[in-house]
Amino acid sequence: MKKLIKSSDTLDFIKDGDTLLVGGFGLSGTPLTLLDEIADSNKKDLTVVSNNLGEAGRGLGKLLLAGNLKKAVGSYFTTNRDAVEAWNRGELEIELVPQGTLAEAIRCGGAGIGGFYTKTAVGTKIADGKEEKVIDGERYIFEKAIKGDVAIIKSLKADTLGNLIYDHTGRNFNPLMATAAKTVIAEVDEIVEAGEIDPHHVVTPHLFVDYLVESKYVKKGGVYVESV
Amino acid sequence: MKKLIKSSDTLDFIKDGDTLLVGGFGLSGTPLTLLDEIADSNKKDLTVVSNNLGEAGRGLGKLLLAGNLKKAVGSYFTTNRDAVEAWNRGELEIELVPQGTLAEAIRCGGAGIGGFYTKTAVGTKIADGKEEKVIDGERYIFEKAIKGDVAIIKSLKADTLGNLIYDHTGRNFNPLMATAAKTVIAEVDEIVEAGEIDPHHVVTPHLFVDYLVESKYVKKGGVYVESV
Amino acid sequence: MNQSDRVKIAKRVVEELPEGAVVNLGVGIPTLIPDYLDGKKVYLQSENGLLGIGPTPDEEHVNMDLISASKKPITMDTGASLFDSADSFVVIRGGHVDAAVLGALQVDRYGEIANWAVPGKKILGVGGAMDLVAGAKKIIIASTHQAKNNQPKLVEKLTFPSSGVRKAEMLVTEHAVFKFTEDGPVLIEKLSDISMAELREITGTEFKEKIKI
Amino acid sequence: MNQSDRVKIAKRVVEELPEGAVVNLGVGIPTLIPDYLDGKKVYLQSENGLLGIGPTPDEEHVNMDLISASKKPITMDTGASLFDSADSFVVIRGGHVDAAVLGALQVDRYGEIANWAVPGKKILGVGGAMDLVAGAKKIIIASTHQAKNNQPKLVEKLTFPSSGVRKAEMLVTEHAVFKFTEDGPVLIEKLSDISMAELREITGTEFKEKIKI
Repeated sequence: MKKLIKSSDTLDFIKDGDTLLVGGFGLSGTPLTLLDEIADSNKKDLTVVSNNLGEAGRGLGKLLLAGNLKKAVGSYFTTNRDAVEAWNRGELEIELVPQGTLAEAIRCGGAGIGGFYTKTAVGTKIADGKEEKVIDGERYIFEKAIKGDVAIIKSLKADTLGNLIYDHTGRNFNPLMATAAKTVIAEVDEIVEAGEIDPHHVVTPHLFVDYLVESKYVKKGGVYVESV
Repeated sequence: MKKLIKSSDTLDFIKDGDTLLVGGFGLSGTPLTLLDEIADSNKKDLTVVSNNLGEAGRGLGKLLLAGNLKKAVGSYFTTNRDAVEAWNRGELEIELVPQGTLAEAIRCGGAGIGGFYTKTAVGTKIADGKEEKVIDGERYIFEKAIKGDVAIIKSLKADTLGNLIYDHTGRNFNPLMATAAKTVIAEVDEIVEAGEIDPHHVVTPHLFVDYLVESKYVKKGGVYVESV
Repeated sequence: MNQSDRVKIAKRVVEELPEGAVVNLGVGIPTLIPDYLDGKKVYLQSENGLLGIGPTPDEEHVNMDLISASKKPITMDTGASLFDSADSFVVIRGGHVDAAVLGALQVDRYGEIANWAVPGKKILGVGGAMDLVAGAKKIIIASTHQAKNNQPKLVEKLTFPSSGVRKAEMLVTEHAVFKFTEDGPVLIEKLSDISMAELREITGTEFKEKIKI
Repeated sequence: MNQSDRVKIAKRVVEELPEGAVVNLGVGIPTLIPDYLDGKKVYLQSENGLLGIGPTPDEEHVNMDLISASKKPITMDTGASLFDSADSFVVIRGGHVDAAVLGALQVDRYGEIANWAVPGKKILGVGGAMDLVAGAKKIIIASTHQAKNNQPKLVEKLTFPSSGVRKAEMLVTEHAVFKFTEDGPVLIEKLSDISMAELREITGTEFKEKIKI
């Protein structure tokens, strides 16, 4: 299985100043093992694109406290008080993007689409400075595609080729981010033989996945806890 | 099951001059029963958006011969000689759209996206008269979203709520078209109880589907034949 | 505001939801709605990728990968479906949600909504609010009549940042139900025994009356 | 052209495909490639929504809903996956296909391709050709050296409509293998015993030589 690597190998693919796409919604569907590796490294000036910045001290929240981050692009940071404070102190840049615009921009980044016109946020502060276009009588604003250097995502199950499926709403941004970065590393709970996932049920085809890492977290009482 | 209607009821939702989105790739994943109903009706001046125009005398090819069509929007008509001839005689308008642009435009139509910039067809005849934009140093052309009045699609299996799954590459344009029309009618081979399709495996959530029609075709030797 | 007023608002909003509707519920009072459907079947959509939210699970059945957009554990209804975030916003922005029931900081007399940010305060969260405002077929604002500082929520002109140019159809408070028109709000129902004079007093803009008797 | 020349072209193209590559095959000569992989594993992608085309089925196992982009019955390889047309072109246009092997009507000296339409004739089909040209990581043209009317395929300047501004990396014919550079084509290999003079004679533009001996 040439795609399987150690979690610490993840660091070989990330350079200071890179843009990371990080799957997850809060802590759900989040590559906790890979984030631990980055938080324990001395990577710096990273820009993270993710819906949230994890929670205070958890998931992406660890990277903030560890000083790995320069900028966060996402839709909702209010619930991580560390993020709010770091922003207040001028230690973290934040770019706020409506959730649907964020999802679509990442999808476009992976799809060879340069940008798109959305009706979301027309007439709001988010639209300040953005190009507006009227299409068939409706107002839209232009949003540019988002791409990353490295995507780290979380999947429930991979096959040995790297086909992925996800656990319920743990799917969220993960399949989109898998399309939009030069290097894609998927943290998985389980790896099965190729052919064990019905082709109809594959969510992320293996061509999007460069490397697989086995998760060091196991789910207990519905929550992921470190296994060792 | 309030969504189940007779195939002939389909005609109640289609007006002369309407734009129909028709699922399928050639004859695969095509709503043959619903197309038969339209070909047997006196609907006229329809614009059809579909990858092909079926085959000569089959699928959408029937509507062409029956005189239902004013215009066809799609990516490949060469293999239906009737379409080529009708176009030559000036009896059918044709708008040629690259296949990926067609798929994306329909998806945008269903997604509240007004239009998008694609790298496909830059510098070709297809780009004539289209707005060009350079984004991050790359050339893109603007394409507008496509919407329809009625979508007729083909699914392998529905549950009683209208959740849909598809047969292999019979999926093709069907899930996209289900999002982009005011009224969506799905022809299905089989209807099962709600809950019988795993929520992870649903391809088209029921909220996109207005009506279900049972197919009059059955598959024999891998090919659909009329059942009665 | 006391809980019975919040429940009153939730119950009144339920009357506006057609049987079988696809509904997205914002935070605050809208989250009470599932408990007051009274047998009406609606399909609850969640921004993070689900159609068909079921009842809250007991502790044993919690799965952190089956949560609502407010990151609370949920279950799935029969016939639910799961999808990614891009497809979830195809649903929302594409006009496939029949009704969004949202809270608001302010609503102007034409139904324009401010529900994501307070001026002068750090704005660090928008989530799916603007997508819902832009895309839902019908927007119902479920809110207390006044903010905690007694300022009216229904105002002449927004002083808080707008959530988009698309207007709400309706506002339900503990005192009143308003429909928004091009000429401003129309009171269509009173929900408390407040006097008309008092209602006008605590409302930030003029409104017409067209009340069923 | 005889079949052995077509096979020669297919075999030479196979040498260019890395083990494990994701490959999209156009119509014509490229369709021969699966028979000449000689143990090399590649993953074949099909525009209509499949990664992992397997061998052609026998008649008993034909399913009209499991077909290639040329609408021929296929099977699925172990570990295949299915997706809709929009997602299929995320793969293609988004740069996730390692190599597209395409036929061509003409290729200019810088690798610009004409492969969808003949001037003056009705243009009624483009399919996924332009998406592949715009998006594939590497484009290999597999073609006869000359058209049926003996006109060269490799030309100074396209006279047929272009398929896009993105250039091919390589052209493989029964006589020669060319790489395209900013200075024009470079002959990197001869595949027949044609003389250099004759090769220049039947080629529509000048080329440099950089042949391994």
